[in-house]
Amino acid sequence: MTRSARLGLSLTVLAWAGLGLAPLVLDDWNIGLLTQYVTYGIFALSLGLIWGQAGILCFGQAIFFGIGAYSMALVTLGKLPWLGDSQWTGLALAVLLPMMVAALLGWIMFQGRALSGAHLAIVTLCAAVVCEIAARRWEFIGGFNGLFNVPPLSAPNGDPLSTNATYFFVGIAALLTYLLSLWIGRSPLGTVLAGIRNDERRTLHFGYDVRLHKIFVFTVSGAMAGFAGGLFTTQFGFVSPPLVGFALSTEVLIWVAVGGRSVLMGAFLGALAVRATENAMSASLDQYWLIALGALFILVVVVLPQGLFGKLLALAPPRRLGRGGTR
Amino acid sequence: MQCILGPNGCGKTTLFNVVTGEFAPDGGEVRLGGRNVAGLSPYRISRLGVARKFQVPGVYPELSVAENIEIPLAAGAGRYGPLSLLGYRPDPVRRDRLLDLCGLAGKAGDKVGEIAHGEKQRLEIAMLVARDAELILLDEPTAGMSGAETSAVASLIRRLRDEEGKSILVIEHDMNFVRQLECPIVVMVRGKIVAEGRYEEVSRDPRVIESYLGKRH
Amino acid sequence: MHLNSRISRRKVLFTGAAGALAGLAMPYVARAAGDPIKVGILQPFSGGLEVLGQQGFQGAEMALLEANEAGGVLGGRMFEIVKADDRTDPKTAVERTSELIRRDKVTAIIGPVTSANRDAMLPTIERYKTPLLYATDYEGGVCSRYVTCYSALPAHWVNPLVPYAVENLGKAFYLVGSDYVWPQKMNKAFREEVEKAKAKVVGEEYTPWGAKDYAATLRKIESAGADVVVITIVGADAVTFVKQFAAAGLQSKIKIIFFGFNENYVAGLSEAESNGIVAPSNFIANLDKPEAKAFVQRFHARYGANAVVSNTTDAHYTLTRFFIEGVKKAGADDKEKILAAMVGQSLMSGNGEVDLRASDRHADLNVLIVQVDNGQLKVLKDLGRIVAPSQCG
Amino acid sequence: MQATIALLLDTANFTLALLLVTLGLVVIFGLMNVINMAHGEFFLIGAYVVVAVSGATGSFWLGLLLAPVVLALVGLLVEWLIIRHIYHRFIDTILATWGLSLVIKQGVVVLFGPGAQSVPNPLPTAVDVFGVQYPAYRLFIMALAAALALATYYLFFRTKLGLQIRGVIANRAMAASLGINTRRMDRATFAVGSALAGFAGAVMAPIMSVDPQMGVGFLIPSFLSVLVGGVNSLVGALIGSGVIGGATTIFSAGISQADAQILVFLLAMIIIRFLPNGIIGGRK
Amino acid sequence: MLQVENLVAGYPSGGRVLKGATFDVAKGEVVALLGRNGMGKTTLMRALAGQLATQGGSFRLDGRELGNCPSYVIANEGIGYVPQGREIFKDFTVEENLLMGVLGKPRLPNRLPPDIYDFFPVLGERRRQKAGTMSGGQQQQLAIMRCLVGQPKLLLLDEPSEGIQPSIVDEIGRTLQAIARSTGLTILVVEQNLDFVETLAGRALFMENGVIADRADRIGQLRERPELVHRYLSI
Repeated sequence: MTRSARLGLSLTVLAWAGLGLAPLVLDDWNIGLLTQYVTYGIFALSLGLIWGQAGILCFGQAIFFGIGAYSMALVTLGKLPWLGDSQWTGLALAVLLPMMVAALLGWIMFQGRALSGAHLAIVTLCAAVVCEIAARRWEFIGGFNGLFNVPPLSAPNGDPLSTNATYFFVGIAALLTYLLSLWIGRSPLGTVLAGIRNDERRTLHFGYDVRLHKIFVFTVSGAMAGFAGGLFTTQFGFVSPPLVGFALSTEVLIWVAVGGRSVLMGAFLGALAVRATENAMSASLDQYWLIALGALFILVVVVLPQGLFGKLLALAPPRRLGRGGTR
Repeated sequence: MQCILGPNGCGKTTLFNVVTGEFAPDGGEVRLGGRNVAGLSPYRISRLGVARKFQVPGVYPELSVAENIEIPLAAGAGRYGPLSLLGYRPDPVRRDRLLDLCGLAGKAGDKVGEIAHGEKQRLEIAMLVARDAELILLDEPTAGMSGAETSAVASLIRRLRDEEGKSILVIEHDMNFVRQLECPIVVMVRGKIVAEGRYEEVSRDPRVIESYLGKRH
Repeated sequence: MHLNSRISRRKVLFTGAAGALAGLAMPYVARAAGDPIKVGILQPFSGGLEVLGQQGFQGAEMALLEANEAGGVLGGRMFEIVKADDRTDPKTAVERTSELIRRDKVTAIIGPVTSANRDAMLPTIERYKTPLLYATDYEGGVCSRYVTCYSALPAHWVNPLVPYAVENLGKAFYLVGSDYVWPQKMNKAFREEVEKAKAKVVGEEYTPWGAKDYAATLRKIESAGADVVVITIVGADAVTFVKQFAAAGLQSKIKIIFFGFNENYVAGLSEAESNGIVAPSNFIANLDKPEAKAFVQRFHARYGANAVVSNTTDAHYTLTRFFIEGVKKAGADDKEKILAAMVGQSLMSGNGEVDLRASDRHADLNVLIVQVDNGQLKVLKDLGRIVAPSQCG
Repeated sequence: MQATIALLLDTANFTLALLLVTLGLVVIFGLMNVINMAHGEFFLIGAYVVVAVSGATGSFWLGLLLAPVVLALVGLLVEWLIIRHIYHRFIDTILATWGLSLVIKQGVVVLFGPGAQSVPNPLPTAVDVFGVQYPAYRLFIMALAAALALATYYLFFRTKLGLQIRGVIANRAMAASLGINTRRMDRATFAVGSALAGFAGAVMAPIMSVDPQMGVGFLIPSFLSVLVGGVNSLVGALIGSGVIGGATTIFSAGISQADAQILVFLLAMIIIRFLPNGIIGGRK
Repeated sequence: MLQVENLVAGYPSGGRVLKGATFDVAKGEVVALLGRNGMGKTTLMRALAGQLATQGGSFRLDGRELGNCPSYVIANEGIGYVPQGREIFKDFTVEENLLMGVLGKPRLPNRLPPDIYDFFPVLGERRRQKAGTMSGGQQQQLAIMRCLVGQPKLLLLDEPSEGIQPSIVDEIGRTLQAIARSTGLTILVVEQNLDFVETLAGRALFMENGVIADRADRIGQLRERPELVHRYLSI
């Protein structure tokens, strides 16, 4: 293992250990905040998977996040009586529904002559705008103001989980999502996706149904984003149309780009870092904070195309692909 | 094994593009094992056992040598969809043999964009072998290689034919290399076949010489 | 100096010149009287509604600073203001709410502007049992122990305005609004009142957010034979609409009723474009009443003669004063006690005496019908106190 | 009859207004392959130049003339500071210009305040067009947009500078090997694109709300116009603006404008999905 | 006139194709550069034209160091480049293509000289036609003229006969020879067609593996020493 790969591995482990030990040093309020950031981190992972791994730049990732959030809200508020109102059902729907929508959208976009580049970006962006408008006008899901009073995550007996318990629940969910993405990325499937990102035509000529692979990873990503959306709703207690819209789609793109799209952990930590910076700046710089944020962002993009953590957190290739082979 | 010889721009690469499904032909058929495959998409044709080498080496520059090899190795599993790839474990012995074959055994972890041009060409041939195809199409496999390297590639290709029993179609304009392949040759000029036969016969054909060297030779 | 030592990164204790003097004069009193009472002002300071956010903030801030300058409450305790920006975005609003309550431990939150943000904040507000003071006009229907509204409801503005409009402006109305809930509720109420008044609605239409071209809509308004166009488009889109309405030469044929029009819109329109717009309002800056003049004068003394005073400023100021009086009456900074004490009172607003009902925590407001005349809002008719139906149940 | 003429005028009007905004985008996105998310903010600066100049001198027309000049300078600055570092990083152009749009928008808030500014209509009369009363200023915009489109066409297809710019776009390396200073052409192209955006902002200022958010609403329709018509082509931009502007106006004549918007977006997505090269590119 | 010393160049990703080429070309000379595909000929041409960054060594034109100059500077110093595959502007008319050859040169008037179509009359006939619609041979003529209107001191020609009818190859060869004789133009040409080389060039250099491996100081040696041709061209 090279030095940089060792550094990447230790920093990744350190980051998770740090997250695990956070309740020892942080107070109740900060843990609540961290829980929110970690939820956004799961969302960022979902984009990191398709963008960093398969090269699909989706400008409408919030569609899946929002559908997940709405699913959770509708179930736990008892608006879908035939499904009951259990949070587990809610989470299951928050994963399944966005997954199906992603599969459908992926099928539309990638079949035949697939959309890519600017076209894919603008079409997904438009899809997000259309979904947001549709959500605003659909009374059943709360219309413009959305739905509120979504119950927080609760223990089986109905009591809301404590701040720390919620944190660990969300944190473990994030860890599992991360491990799932990591598993996909480091399996031969990940190699093939990287191949598609790198040279779609070559991969096609090796006999891969490129379209199917893209739809598959898009679907997995949709499910992850929806899962993040479901967890989000339990913490924030509401859903409303901006959650499926253009603004949030752009935000997640920014998190991933700043964190580093080529490395999953970079995308995850990007969400935490950007949200935290925004909060700090918005508090201390008054009306100049947006200017500072914009400038900082330009700087990262121009000077660090790999993102803040792209280089730092790069892991060694899986053992089977290691330097010098297996012997 | 068959070799198609012809000067640059005579339609060799276009022929490959039609055979592998890159373009649909304007007319005529492409038969593979008796089945007309013209107009099928490239991945379907590839699954029928056709593998193709590109003229500009069709390797993945951002990936490592090992990853480059893994993609064609896993293609057999990949035909059952993405999920089957998740659990797929490539045979390490076979992989190492392929790396040896292309002479990149020590460079498994190197990024392909940064290895030498000749190494990329050899890597791509090894990738075709990894793909386990019946019919291998090689588009100028020695472009950019020195004399010694060319001979090595020629013997590698002969081995594929003799030991592994592959059908091989080579596009080349380098007469010297073609001679080393010891195979039947057709010569294409401007999209049409002008001569065919063994190297010795073809190389004496006046039309071939004209197309290659200009008419006064 | 001791005041500054309490100001952490974002907790800014605002004191005017007079406040500083008062503070210096009795530092020991303040310290002895205990910690300041923290109040969060959560407004949009970015994201598109900065104008309203700024005015809402100034209104609330002025009320709190005046209380501090008058020696504080509960035996000299000062109010400490925590300013927070909801960026006109619901999830940010919730994050800020949670921050204000859990980290800054505020006693109450004043804000936000949009209904969407208010609804999004509601679960957090109720979960942590913290009073929310909401002072923007909205569509009605909020009924929560923790939310107190100083808001013009459809019943405040639509019901008294329609008879006046039918009598003075015309009998055929075209309703055009932004594509969301407040215009829809306003227009629903408007339709009902128009039917009662034996006039008719000749068209109703919703336009998308950020629309830049209203030619097709203007054409429909003209061809529908409308006498009056009723605007519930909000923000910048409304300015665009009125500009294009004027450019199309429709002003001479069709009158404008503009719900939510206030002094802020005047700057975005030329005098020719805004002339003749009729709107209901609870307060205007050049209202000819002593309480209004005094309020505007104090406001200008504090924020400069050019600062815009609007309905929003007055609403936030008055509602904050209800809260301050509530604290005094409760005799403690206990949230539940304050909640109980602040309702059921009457206070003098910028426009007459106002009642805050205990039943549904909404205010009975005084309503004016105003018209724009050479870039100035003028009162056409003072309708006095309007009692809206209860918003609970 | 009158209704038809009115509808035609309205359609032509929105199409040309959209074309006016799209022109700058076509130059920067279509020709240089830079997705400029700050295009709306260039538009915004153009409008505020009019606010500032007409505030200082009382002349709207002077502001109209100065806006493209100011924006050309802004374009040069932005190109030098940001864009030239990321020409070959297509995705990064989206991200960096998004950051830029934040900076500009908030910069305007800091300088001019968040509220709307008034730019009085310089031609506040209506003119009779085949029996339809039509606002004079809208006719002015239509004429100007048409003239500007022609001028842009002329610049790119009939002048030697245009030839060089097109040459650089078609084959950068070859153009450089013929002695053309490609860096200078990049700068010129970006400046022209920015100036067009600023001019559009200045022209539109009298008939729309001039506030820091004013550029946002145009971003999506103008990107759609470029993609629907066909990237890389001024004629494509005209067709794209025609489809988006025409569909918006015609749908709005029958149904609520908010419903029309959804239909237009869906229509555009379908066109882009099935004709990735745009209407002009056909189904290659 | 052109001095190339130990020139090293290759792909931007770092692979080296040119591994230290050294040679000189004198004023008025026509030199052929021969070698099999992939030996670095085109890389050398592109490096001399400034389209690839040099990674080592240097090259000078009339004593001025041009290594790592941007290609438009190199073009303005007098190196004209006709690349392999011609790279004409397909959507431009013939006339516009030719104009592109002068517009970038500040020292030339930015219009076409009146006698421009004398060399290849077919271009004059088709001056308003889109260049992409012409045959390969005509496109090659256009590419050469586009370069020549810029009045280069040194012309780099990469595979001018590739994919072109023999009759037109002859015409191009004769015309270039006439231009070289009458104007003293210096030419460095990469070519596989030995006939063409013999028509045009005075001497030849052989490339193998990124270096100049051998030379034929008179073009006649190509016939006298068949082993050279055999070894370096595999024929």
